[in-house]
Amino acid sequence: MSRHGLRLALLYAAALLITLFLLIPVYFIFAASIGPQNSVYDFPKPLVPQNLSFDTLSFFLHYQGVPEAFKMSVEVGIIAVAVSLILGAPAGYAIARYTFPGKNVLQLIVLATRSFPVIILSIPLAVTFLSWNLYDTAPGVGLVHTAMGLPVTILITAAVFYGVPVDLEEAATTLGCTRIGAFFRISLPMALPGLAAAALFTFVGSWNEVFAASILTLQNHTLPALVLTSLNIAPLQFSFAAAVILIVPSMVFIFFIRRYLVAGWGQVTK
Amino acid sequence: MTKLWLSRVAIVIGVVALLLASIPRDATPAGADTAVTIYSTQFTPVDEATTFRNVILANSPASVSFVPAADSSTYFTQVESQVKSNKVQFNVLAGLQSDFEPLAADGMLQDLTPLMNKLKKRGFPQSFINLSKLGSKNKHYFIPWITATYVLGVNRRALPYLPKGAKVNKLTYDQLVAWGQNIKKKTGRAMIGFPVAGLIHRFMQGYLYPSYTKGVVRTFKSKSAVKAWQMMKKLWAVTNPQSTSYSFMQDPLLSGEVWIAWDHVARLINAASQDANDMVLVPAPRGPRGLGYMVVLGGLAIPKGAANKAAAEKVIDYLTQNTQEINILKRLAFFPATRAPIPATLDTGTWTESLAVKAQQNAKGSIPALVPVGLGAQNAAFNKVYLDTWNRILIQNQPIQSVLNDEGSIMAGLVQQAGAKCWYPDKPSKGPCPVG
Amino acid sequence: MSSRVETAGAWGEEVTSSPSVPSRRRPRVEAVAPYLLLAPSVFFLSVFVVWPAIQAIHLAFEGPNNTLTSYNFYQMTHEYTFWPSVKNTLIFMVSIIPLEFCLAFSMALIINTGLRGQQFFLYVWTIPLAISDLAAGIVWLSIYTQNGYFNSILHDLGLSQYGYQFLSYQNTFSLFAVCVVAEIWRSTSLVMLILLGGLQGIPREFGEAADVFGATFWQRLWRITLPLLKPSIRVALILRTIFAIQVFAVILALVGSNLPVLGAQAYNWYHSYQNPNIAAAYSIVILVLSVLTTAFYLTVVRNKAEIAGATR
Amino acid sequence: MADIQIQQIRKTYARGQEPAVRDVDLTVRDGEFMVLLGPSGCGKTTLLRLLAGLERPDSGRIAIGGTDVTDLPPRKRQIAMVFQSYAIFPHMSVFQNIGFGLRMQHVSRSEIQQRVHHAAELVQLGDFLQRYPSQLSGGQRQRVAVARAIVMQPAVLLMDEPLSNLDALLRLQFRAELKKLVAELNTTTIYVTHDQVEALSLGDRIAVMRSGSIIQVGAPMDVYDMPATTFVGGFIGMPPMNFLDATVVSANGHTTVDLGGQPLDAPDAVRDLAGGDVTVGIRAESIDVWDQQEPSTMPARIEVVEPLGADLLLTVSVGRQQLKLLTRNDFPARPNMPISIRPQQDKLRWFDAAGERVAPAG
Repeated sequence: MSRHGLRLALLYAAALLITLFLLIPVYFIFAASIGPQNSVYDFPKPLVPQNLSFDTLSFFLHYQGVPEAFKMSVEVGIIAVAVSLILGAPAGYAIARYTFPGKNVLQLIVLATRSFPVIILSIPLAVTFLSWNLYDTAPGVGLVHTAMGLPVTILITAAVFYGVPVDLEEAATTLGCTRIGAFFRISLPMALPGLAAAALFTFVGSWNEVFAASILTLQNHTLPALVLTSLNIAPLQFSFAAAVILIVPSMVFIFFIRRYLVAGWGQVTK
Repeated sequence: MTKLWLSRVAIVIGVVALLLASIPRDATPAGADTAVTIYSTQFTPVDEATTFRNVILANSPASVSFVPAADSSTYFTQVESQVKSNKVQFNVLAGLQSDFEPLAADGMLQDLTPLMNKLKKRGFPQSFINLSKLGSKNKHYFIPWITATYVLGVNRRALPYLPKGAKVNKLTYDQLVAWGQNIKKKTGRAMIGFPVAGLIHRFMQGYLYPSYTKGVVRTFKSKSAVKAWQMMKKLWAVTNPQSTSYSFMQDPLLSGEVWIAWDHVARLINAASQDANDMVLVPAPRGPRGLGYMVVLGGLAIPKGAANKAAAEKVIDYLTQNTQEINILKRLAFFPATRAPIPATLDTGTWTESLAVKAQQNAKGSIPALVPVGLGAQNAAFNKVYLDTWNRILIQNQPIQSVLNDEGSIMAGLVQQAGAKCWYPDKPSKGPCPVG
Repeated sequence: MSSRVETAGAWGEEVTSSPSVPSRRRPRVEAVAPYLLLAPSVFFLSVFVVWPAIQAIHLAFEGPNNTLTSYNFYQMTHEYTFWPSVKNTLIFMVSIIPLEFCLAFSMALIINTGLRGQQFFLYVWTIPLAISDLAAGIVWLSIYTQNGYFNSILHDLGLSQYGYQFLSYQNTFSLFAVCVVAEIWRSTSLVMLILLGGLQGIPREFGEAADVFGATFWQRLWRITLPLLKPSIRVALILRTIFAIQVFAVILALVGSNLPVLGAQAYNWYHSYQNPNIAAAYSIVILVLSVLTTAFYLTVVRNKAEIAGATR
Repeated sequence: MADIQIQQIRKTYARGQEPAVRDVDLTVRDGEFMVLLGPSGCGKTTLLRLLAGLERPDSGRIAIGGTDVTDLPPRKRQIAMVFQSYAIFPHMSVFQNIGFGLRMQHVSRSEIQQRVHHAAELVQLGDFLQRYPSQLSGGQRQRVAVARAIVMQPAVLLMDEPLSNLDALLRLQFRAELKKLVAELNTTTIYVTHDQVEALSLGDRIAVMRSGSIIQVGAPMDVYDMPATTFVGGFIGMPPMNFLDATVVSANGHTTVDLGGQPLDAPDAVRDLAGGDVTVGIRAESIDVWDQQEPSTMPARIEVVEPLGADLLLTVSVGRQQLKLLTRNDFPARPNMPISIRPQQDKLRWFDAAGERVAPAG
């Protein structure tokens, strides 16, 4: 084999190895959750599930509190997406389109808030939310998830608007648009796929977040919060099914936004 | 390009729609007027809650939603904040006598004396009726409902290794240690289990301490307590180290990770029922001062300011009927707090359980310990003291006496703050129970 | 920051950039426009990030009846799990970051070679990004629990009859190893994405130029790629470290309290022991650690060019 | 259709920076094709953007068709612009792109149909109206950009290097098409380019810019023939004008310069520079050349021979100076060959030390 061929083979071998490392655990959790309920006690476990059964998954999905938590998670996610887009898209646009004094500092601050430990924020917010009547509600958790998602939304939307050339907006203004009109007719439609990606990313983040969600809710848990608080009182198969239900939607979403993820995070470091 | 983008949007919207559609609808539609919400510290594990909803509540006179509480402290703060802010969402409270006690002390519970008089024909034992007064003179704050205790679950495969002269129905702690050592010597495996991530504090509060010291708070750092912990260290050496992550013992019993395990009967019953041929339930071991065991009395109460009192009372009436009491026994392994006739045809698991429970109660020198009383919001912190003591002595190998002194002073602070008087088997106290 | 940057925007393919257009001054209304556009976000982040942070500090020092006290910290540091949890958190962080970086960097380099199936690999390799720390913990629990898949494989290979107790508290090393593997599995994707974003920003000509001058792969990596990648590396390091300090759900799901860490302690104090003050005290410890490590990275991982730029 | 008057326009982008456009005056006649020519960074694009209203001047006024538009936004200036990047909206079809401006003006649907089709025909895009930009070639996109501008029937058509992103052949073809199209429309047009060939071939007049100022405005051949400065001479023409340094010698009422052996008569205007330095400019095609000694010529030596097809481009040295000259391709040139050259006297352009032309007077 030529030297080049050898190198290529090594490259693929490495890629395959990493792929297996990342995929096999996902396979196992699926395998663990599609057996009958008491197969969780089997040892040794068959590596290929023997009796296909959706008992475990359906038990989880119909367990009281799960449908509500599911709904809560979706509500929280939608609130987080809506608010962070409404607030973040204009900010991203400003960063992409304008040069203004203090821009770098502002960007740095926005990024810094992203790296602020959510653990620190949740506890005082729980206390505050009690007095604002936001404790244990979807808007309460949604707003905290917004705070976590907003910086990334701003960065991704900024990257998206960088990708829409200024010329296009200017062309529109020479063709009879106002500046605001040019934004809505030209930049916004072109940025939509990117904005959708930012929205999905925020949704996935919110869907997965567990610390704030469990601190800020008591009865109206989101799905991960419910699973976390049930860890000690639920049988293993309940947790396994929960993991599968948690993983599936975000896997689908990530598929659609992976291209923007690279662009967005590339932008972060500029 | 536009088409591609449109199809992507379509797929994403499709997935979202599927997600939303796949949300299972609530089985019981909430009828606004007659709906009753039960808030409970019991039947909180996922399996038990499911059975409770699907079986016990199947024929209830009102549509009932059952809300399990995370733990006793949450329960207390939640009820208290609701009653105080006059936004009571719960119609019925299900809990242990110890859960109701601080609520009653703060005036959060309704007086259920009329209901109690109406339901007296259920035949509650007098001792339970007295307990329902929660220290008041003639008010009954809850209706006795269920009782339960903790026993040992034993896999028959462990029986051949019993030390000479030991009977599985009449074990002492030393024999348990010897048994574990014997198994470890012969099989190389540590097959005793404790729910250290579960109800282990009840083991210390109701079993270890009463059996060795005939006390819980007053004897916390006593010499006999040190002896108890010395025994525990030996026992721990033959205990499956995975115990630190067990919250229920039926899972490891069923999977064969452990052979001998202490837990709440409700958390052993699945093992006993599913594996009836291999599994027996036996009384807890006895110590130098007797056989300490804990009986928990569960009852039903109504918080002040609760809407729909009539429906709530109907639900309480329903839940204390014989059918439901026996169903709870059969399916959830809690015993009736009434004179409900126990049928001869219980399944093997429940049957061995009832034998074990009876044997435990009737044992000579048995010490029926109470669930800690009067700690209110300090309940979690009080239990944490025991848990920390366990971890420090057994897992971190810290010197017993100094750990007990350390944790004892924390406990003294908590008891002081809560103003809790001593409870059985500690001798009564006038003020807060002294830590000794 | 340059005023226009080419990115893989939605229409990247047909957009050709005009020569750099200098920043444009606009009439007065437009001069305040960017501030107006940014104001809502800044306000929101102040309310939900800055203010709670201040609150957290207050909460950590709050005694009964609104007094100020350091008793919460006394109680926290005297808890027997405090120092172990600090130690565990730090060991966790220190063991994860180098491993994860090498893996993520290799992954980014592999993707960046543009090998066939690149899209497939990129998707699979970003899947863990979609997986929450909680779910990741449960996923690995199914593998490492005593009758889990790993032991099943060992059993099938005849290496163990009953399986090993990887999650036992006695086996500190395997406890750590299991958690580290799970966390690396979950979070390497993020680091890879950041590095890949940075790699794609490096013009290929630099590498090609180095090739022409006869640089080996390693020389090229060391002298061209890594220095140019410093900004990305720094962002990745900071984010990753801060997330590592906050680690909690993976560990709770996987090993419970066998491995106390700061994040889980804060959670337990708030949730199980109902004491927000001590929970806040724990969160302050997390904050201090985060700030310290960030400052460390900012001073250590620096570009010469940036230092020159700072004095400009 | 309209004329344009630019008065004392100044534009500085950032405080402390050199102005991008400094106090420029320019008048463009109605229907005229005016080319702004200059190297990159000379301010020509900025001037165009000021005209379009995309930038606001620091000072000065701009009037289009007699109306002061200085404070008007782009959409109210009756202009249309073709961008260097074309700025075609990628999410709209060709038809929607061309019709965008008309739609903004609420022109009726049927009229849009008719005008878009007409404009598309003019740029030969009739068959592509339903396509999207990503399905078009570079040249086709350029045509869309032009059609989108002319369909507006603007008073002024602004073009920012519209041909610079095309390859050489297409550029040549488009140049001619564009010239024909604009001539037919007879719209006042401002065209920015850095390519002097484009400027010469397209413009009715050329305004040459440098460092934010206009140096010379004139008809293409005038600017070519009579550059106002050495910069203009060097920037326009391929090859650029030759510049030879010389010292002015005045004796016997005769002013001459010595360019290497052969004194040249200098015009009167140069006399004032006696004893000083002067730069003599001469176009490559205005130098006669012999392969043997000739009377009253300068001796020179060939250094490089570059055949250009119809002509030969020779780089020759005269004394210590170099110059480039064009000769017919049958000239027997070889490197190092001694030759004789003589600049055509009437084609000599004289510049002072600052590079300003002193003779002949414009």
